[in-house]
Amino acid sequence: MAANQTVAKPSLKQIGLSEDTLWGLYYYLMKTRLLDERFRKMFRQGRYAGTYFSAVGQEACTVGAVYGLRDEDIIGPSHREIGAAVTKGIPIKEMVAQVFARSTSVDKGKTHPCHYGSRAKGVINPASTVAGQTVVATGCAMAFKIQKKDNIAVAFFGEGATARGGWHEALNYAGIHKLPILFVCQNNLWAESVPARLQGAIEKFSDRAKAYGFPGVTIDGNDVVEVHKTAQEAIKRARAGEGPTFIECMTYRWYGHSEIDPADYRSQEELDTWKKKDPIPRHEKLLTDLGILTPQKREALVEEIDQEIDEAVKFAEESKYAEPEEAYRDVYSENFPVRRDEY
Amino acid sequence: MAANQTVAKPSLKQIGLSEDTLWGLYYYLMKTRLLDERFRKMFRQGRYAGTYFSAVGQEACTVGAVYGLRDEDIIGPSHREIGAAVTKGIPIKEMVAQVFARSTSVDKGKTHPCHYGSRAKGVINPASTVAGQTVVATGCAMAFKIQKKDNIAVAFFGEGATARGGWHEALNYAGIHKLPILFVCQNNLWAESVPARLQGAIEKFSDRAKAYGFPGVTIDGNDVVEVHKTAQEAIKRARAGEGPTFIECMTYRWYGHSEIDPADYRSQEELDTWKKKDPIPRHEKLLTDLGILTPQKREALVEEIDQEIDEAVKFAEESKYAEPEEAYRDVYSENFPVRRDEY
Amino acid sequence: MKNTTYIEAITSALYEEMERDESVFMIGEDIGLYGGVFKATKGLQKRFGEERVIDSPISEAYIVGGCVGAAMVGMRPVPEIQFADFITPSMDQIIQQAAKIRYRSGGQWTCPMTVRVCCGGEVGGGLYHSQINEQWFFSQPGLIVVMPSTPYDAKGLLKSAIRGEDPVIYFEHKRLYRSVKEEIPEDDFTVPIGKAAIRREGKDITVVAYGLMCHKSMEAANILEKEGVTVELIDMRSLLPWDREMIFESVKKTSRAVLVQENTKTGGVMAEVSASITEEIFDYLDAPVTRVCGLDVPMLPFAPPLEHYFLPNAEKIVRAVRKVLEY
Amino acid sequence: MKNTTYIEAITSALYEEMERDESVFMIGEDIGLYGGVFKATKGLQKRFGEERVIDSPISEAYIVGGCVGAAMVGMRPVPEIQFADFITPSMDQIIQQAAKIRYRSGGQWTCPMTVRVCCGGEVGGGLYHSQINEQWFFSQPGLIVVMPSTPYDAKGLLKSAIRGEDPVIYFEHKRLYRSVKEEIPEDDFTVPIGKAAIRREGKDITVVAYGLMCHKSMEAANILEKEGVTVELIDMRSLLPWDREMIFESVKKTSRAVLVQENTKTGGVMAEVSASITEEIFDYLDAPVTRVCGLDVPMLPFAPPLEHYFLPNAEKIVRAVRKVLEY
Ligand SMILES: Cc1ncc(C[n+]2csc(CCOP(=O)(O)OP(=O)(O)O)c2C)c(N)n1
Ligand SMILES: Cc1ncc(C[n+]2csc(CCOP(=O)(O)OP(=O)(O)O)c2C)c(N)n1
Ligand SMILES: [Mg+2]
Ligand SMILES: [Mg+2]
Repeated sequence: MAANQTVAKPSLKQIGLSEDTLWGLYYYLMKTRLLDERFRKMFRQGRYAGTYFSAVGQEACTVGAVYGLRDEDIIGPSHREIGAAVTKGIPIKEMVAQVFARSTSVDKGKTHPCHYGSRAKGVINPASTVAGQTVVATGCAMAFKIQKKDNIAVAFFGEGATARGGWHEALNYAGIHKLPILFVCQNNLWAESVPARLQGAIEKFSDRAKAYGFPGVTIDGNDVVEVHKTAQEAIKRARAGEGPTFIECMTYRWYGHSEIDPADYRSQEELDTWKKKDPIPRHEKLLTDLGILTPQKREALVEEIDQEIDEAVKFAEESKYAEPEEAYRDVYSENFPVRRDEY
Repeated sequence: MAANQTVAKPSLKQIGLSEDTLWGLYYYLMKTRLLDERFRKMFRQGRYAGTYFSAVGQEACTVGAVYGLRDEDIIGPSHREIGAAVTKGIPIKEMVAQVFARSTSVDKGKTHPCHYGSRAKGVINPASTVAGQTVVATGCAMAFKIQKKDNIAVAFFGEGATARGGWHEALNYAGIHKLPILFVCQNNLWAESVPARLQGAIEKFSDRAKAYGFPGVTIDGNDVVEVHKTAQEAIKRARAGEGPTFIECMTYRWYGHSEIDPADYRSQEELDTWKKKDPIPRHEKLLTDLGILTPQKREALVEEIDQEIDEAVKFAEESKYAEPEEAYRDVYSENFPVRRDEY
Repeated sequence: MKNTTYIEAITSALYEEMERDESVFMIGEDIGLYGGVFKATKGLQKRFGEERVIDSPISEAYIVGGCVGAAMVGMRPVPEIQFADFITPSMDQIIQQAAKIRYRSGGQWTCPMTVRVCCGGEVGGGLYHSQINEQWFFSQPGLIVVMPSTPYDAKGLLKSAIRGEDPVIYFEHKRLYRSVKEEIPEDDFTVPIGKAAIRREGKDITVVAYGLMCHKSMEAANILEKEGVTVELIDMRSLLPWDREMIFESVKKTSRAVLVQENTKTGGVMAEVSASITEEIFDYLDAPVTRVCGLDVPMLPFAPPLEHYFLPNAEKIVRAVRKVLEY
Repeated sequence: MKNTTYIEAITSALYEEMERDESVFMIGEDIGLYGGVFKATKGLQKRFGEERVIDSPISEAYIVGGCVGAAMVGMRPVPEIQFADFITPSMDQIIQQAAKIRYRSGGQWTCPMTVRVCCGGEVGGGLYHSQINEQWFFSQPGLIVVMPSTPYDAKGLLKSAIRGEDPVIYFEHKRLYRSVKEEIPEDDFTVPIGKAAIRREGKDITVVAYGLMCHKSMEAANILEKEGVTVELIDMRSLLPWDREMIFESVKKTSRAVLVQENTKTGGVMAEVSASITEEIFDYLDAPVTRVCGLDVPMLPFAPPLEHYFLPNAEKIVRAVRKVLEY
């Protein structure tokens, strides 16, 4: 059981994750990256309206934290959580339809690109108020506790969100009641054009956890293995009723805040440094070293994902916008019809 | 200059405060206590409307922090800061007129008892939202920094207020910009009926300061000397541009949240323990030991203050309520008359 | 039947709904052991435990926002805002989350939540313990807004709200807590949301009101009756949606309307009622639809004469009715 | 005179007021080096430094609440709310602090603050980048509320706001930033708060609008002119206080009014305008005052056909005017 695996096994054991998991993480990293880059490209081609928030460079934070969650676990995302949506299992088709705001999207075009959500997959459709879903996700965790379920919630936010009052109230409450929740901060150094030092006079944002009575850690957000293992540990604690954990993932967004932001407030040097820390080649190297990945496998995977995206794009582009009447739907339950305007 | 003062001086030196200061602190402690108890009595006698928030037992926190401030320094009080108002120098007459809601009050009866304020004395008239004036006072400190003045602001709040979002935003901002402000928390263990452990999972609320990048200390809030010295140190730092300090004063309110609260959520034992820690006899003992206070002096002081209060009460009770028309005043500057209703 | 005050009606509705459905829970400041500052939740924590009757920290944003999340995963939260004045810190959660989660998710997620808001003047509360602020929610599609004026409605509307599938802002008027009392059934009953109630039939003029103002209007109607004027008094009860049909029918009959609102006049709920009457049944009107409202100053100044001056009362309503009748 | 866009007018007003008066300063998200997400504050930090053009953390409650404090001690703050959608977290500071500090202090303290709020639809912003929410502030005594529709007014009203002694909510419509342009004086000028403007004289019907809707109404008036109908178009500009006299005078003359509002219909500003017209000049009306508004659904859905359907436009206005004229 041990002798014939001496080449790869030791490292896997060291890493502490299974081959399946390592591959699963890779799969979602790739899927997130390829979808994200496709969205960017299509935005520049003018193929959909609004704007687009890319998370390229940050994939390890979301993929690592979300991989392995159950459908009933709840994600409270913000605007830069494409990776969480993908990894939690929202079908690519739904996501593309959402960005294209078509009638085939779950929200039927009502919101805004990048506001992915799915009840079936336990992802809260985001509102835009920064840290909004941190509060709501904490409420889900409160419910799980009352319901005596071992579901958990994972709230994602940027370092900028930690300056918001609602964010504080949520973490404070979660600490008092030891709620089953992970607070995952994607610290990408910038909130739009504003550097992290103007969001809080603190070295590590994870230290804020102390103010709420639960542990916080700052980790390399571009190392999907570290993120995943840290999250798994925190999830175990949460499911066991031991309360929240604050995980600050240091990372970087490669592109502008949204696609219309040239991001010229940052230095080229800073960008270059971080591009070198791309989470994907890093994980690929590990997989390659472990013998899990080969160039052929990679190619096959890219092809598979690209095809899925192609189909999804085709589906979305062939879908119509909803009829104007759709505007009147889903305001209330069927108990309350909306007052119609005359003109 | 030294030889003939050998009896008292060594202790004064040890204490590190002048005789004047120690007496001044005593004066305001007594003035606050006597006025507060008078207000309570008059409420029970039905002599004014609304309700009353007593701070008996907590006087050392406010008196100690405020004593020695300048008129131009700003106080951002909440509802339990009678001691701050008295010590900052708001005339007793004004305060009684405010509680009696008469036309001779600065607000002419518009607000609510205990919402003392004075522009001349640098005290913000409070709104009731918990932690409201913490945010506003932080803004005053922001202005002082822009104006390059060495004025400071002092925000007062209870431990319950630390759970509020606005509070977080204010402290966070103050930390980022090293504003000249003191955040003084009167931790009296209860927020109405809710114990401190349900406001935050943290041993010392002052530890929250770390989340904002400035120092916090927890001190005995019933020791006026300790409060004053701690505040003076913090004030010096603030005036010198070294940023905010969080001072948590451990204390206790003897009576209900307001006069209509029987406070039966607390144990008699807890109350008794804290009554023994009454800040006034404690300071009196010190002053007596130092030879500053005698029973005669005490009696004379009580008489002087009582007389001032008597006069103020007479003044207020003889004052009329404002004419109804007053309701229309001070909504806007004179540039904008209020739309009048017809009926 | 049981003689019940307005606040007892609320307490018993909460009690019964928590008994009926274990997904119902409450969170708010001082609602636990203390039983709420007005004792509306008295005894509930003792009966249902600390996990279902939660003393929250002073965190209105969380109180509401957390309940949105809980509602989304199967609970029926009944958060309490201690005073309507302190609903401001939770505006984001009410407007951007509760009101829109159904809409923005294309109906996937729902928010069956009842925010109890203690509100209103004539209790010597001054500027920060007398507010209502109902107009903010009234103008937000996705929310339901109700304000009962009787114990029967207080109980029946609260039950409907808790059992419903939409976020409800339930305004309870603190002046009515102990000042109104009536016999109400001991059996389970609900009051439908969206339906007004005719409190008194009349043919000369329609008076529309809600909350405390229904009682002021009733006083006015009693005075006017002695002058031979019969008032048709409508209690809106539901503000969003409001019962357009009943109000329009009544005004079609009387051709005259006076609308009474406790809150500041400009931009209030009655502006909409007036505008809608004009828009829809203009031809029936024999006189201008007229509002009697709180003054256009911050709601409301504390000193007794100022409070009195601010608020609509029977006298003011009578004056307005007379003027409209003379028109 | 200088050909100037709406956003350039705003930038130059800010620039000039900061030059004039060193107590003027700005705070908001991304307003510094970045110059604001729409570039309204471009170049200002460079000129006036980081202490007077402050990049705030994402803290709307502090942005507004801090400015209230600064205003009280001698500054004239001009905080920016990046999108009107995100004004909700600062409701407490606007309503309970800014609007009431003068009142609750008996006039001792004042709050000369101008909150710039970027607002409005027809920019593909969807549910959370299209809101206005003007009705909340319109119903709050103690606040001033303005919304310019032209570069001239954008500049003149902003200057009046900054120089005034009261808290102003200054709504700037993002759809107008670069789509309207006009010659405006290079010399200093202001536009008085509280006065509406007649954008086109007419005798058949009065159309009242503000912000983007003035332009839609003008389009409608152009269409109607070809049918021989002359519209008197009034741009409210100031919402609180609003120019009752000018609107009443016009309606007295035309006897007919259509009110156009971008936001959701129920409980909006135009409900008050309609109710007031009815109350005050009922006898002059030959037809019901009629509103053309955004739909009664959350403002506003994203997909282009839904956004279009939500918003009033020239066509809808023309239809309403025709109907009122035929009445
Ligand atoms: C309350 C609020 N204020 C402002 C905005 C506009 N806004 C959207 S994202 C963003 C920056 C967020 O920064 P961060 O939290 O660090 O997340 P990141 O974009 O870096 O992922 C801002 C200011 C908003 N959506 N909500
Ligand atoms: C935002 C808000 N929520 C609720 C209240 C009602 N309220 C007034 S004082 C208070 C408790 C305050 O506790 P703490 O901050 O500890 O101050 P203390 O009364 O103990 O001095 C509450 C809940 C309020 N004024 N504002
Ligand atoms: Mg960031
Ligand atoms: Mg306390």
